[in-house]
Amino acid sequence: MDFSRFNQAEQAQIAAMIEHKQMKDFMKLYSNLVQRCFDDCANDFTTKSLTGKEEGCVNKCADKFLKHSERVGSRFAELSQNMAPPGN
Amino acid sequence: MDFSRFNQAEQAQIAAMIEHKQMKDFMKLYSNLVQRCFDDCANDFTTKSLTGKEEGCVNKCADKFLKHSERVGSRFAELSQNMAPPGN
Amino acid sequence: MDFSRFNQAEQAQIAAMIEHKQMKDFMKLYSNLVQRCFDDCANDFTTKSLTGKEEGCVNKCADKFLKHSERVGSRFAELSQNMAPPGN
Amino acid sequence: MSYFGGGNQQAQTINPQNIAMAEQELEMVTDLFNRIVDSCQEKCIKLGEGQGDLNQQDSLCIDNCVAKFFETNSKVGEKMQNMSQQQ
Amino acid sequence: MSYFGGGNQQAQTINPQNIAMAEQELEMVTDLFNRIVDSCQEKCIKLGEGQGDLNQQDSLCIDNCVAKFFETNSKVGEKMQNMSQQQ
Amino acid sequence: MSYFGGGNQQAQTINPQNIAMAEQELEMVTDLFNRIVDSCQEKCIKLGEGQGDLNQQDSLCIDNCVAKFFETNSKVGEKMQNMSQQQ
Repeated sequence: MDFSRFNQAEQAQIAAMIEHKQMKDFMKLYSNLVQRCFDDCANDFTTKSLTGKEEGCVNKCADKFLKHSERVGSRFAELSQNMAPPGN
Repeated sequence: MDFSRFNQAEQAQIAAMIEHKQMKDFMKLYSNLVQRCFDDCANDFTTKSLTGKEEGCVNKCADKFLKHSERVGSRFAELSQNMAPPGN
Repeated sequence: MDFSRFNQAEQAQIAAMIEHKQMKDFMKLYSNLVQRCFDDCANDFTTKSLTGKEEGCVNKCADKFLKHSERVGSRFAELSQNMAPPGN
Repeated sequence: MSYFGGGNQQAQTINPQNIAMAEQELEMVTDLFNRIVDSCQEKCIKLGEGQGDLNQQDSLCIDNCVAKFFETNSKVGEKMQNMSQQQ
Repeated sequence: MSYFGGGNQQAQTINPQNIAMAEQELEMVTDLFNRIVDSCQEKCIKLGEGQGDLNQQDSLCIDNCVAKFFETNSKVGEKMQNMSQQQ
Repeated sequence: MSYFGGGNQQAQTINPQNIAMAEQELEMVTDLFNRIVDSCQEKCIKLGEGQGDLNQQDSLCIDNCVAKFFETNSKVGEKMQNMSQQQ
């Protein structure tokens, strides 16, 4: 994204907006990760606490999901770069 | 949630925000319930009106979903209480 | 929806809000369509570019989804009309 | 003299609550529409198969699906109103 | 003299950042609740089957499911905190 | 004299439409990213299985998946542009 077409006052406000949004996006990534790994790993509802197996699964799942998101992020950044109009 | 760290003027604005959000959350619960029960119960699309069987299913589904949400709500409230920092 | 109960100043602001929302809804429809057709059509991840078969599938899928949305829109408009309170 | 309606328009003030109400109404209608598009696509259309057109069976299925979704919406609405009156 | 607390309340000003923080906190709690409703319904309840009531098995499943979701939430939270400290 | 650009910066005013445009752009990019994370996870990764690492096959699948999603996004965009010109 290129916001250089805006004036400085606008860019400052946009920067504040981006920061606020990053906080929200991080929260969303986090709660999304929790739900996915819970859905994938928790299967026994006769007990109140995660079994050892479930907890191991949650740990692996969280690791894997974060690495996945990071890799998508890198590819996304590269491809977005290429999509930007030339000379901009 | 504990908003006692804010001043009264802020708490008043937060209270208004919470009320507005509750209205929105209720709407979301409602439309979510409609969609779930429709997805689960409506299966015959050769007729324009719900069949007797579909209508019975929707009724049971709505009852069950509301009771489910209520029960989750109770447990959620208890567990959130326990998570609050001590002495707060 | 009938906003005639509001005064003109309010109606003007509501009209601006509707226009903004239509833009957002169009974006949402578009990105939803891309994701659905991708999920349905892309299945081979040993290559970087869409295969001919995948591309054909995406084209058909997009056509079909747009026609589907349009048809739902027509029926939705008719049925919403009927739901409006009489004499309003 | 005004082209639009009457004399009760001097000093119109915008009531933010009215705007918020209209916004909520709009939000609900859009949300309902999007849910119907989703559910009826799932019920009636195989996106990746066949041609890029809706055949007659698809179209009939969509029409009935939208009607049944509206009916489900009303039924659930009545039910919740009854429940809240019984409390 | 004020019924509510003390003398430090003259000229209270609203700090928009405090409001935004409260909004975010509220948002997170609601989001967590909605996700638990979804996941535990999927895990524990067949909506269209049986009666309109929760039987004892459903109820037990829901209670354990909510508890396990909270535990998963904490575990993942700790994990991410550890990761950010190692960086 | 200013370090940042030119003399056309006195009396800068914020145009709310510019802010709204930037917000929309940001919203679209984030939405696209989140959808790709979702779809490519579904296509490439079994979250609960194997180790907590991505193996080479996972990584290749993700790379190709992101590229194909971008391509699908462009193709659908072109299609809709053609359609709107034909109307």
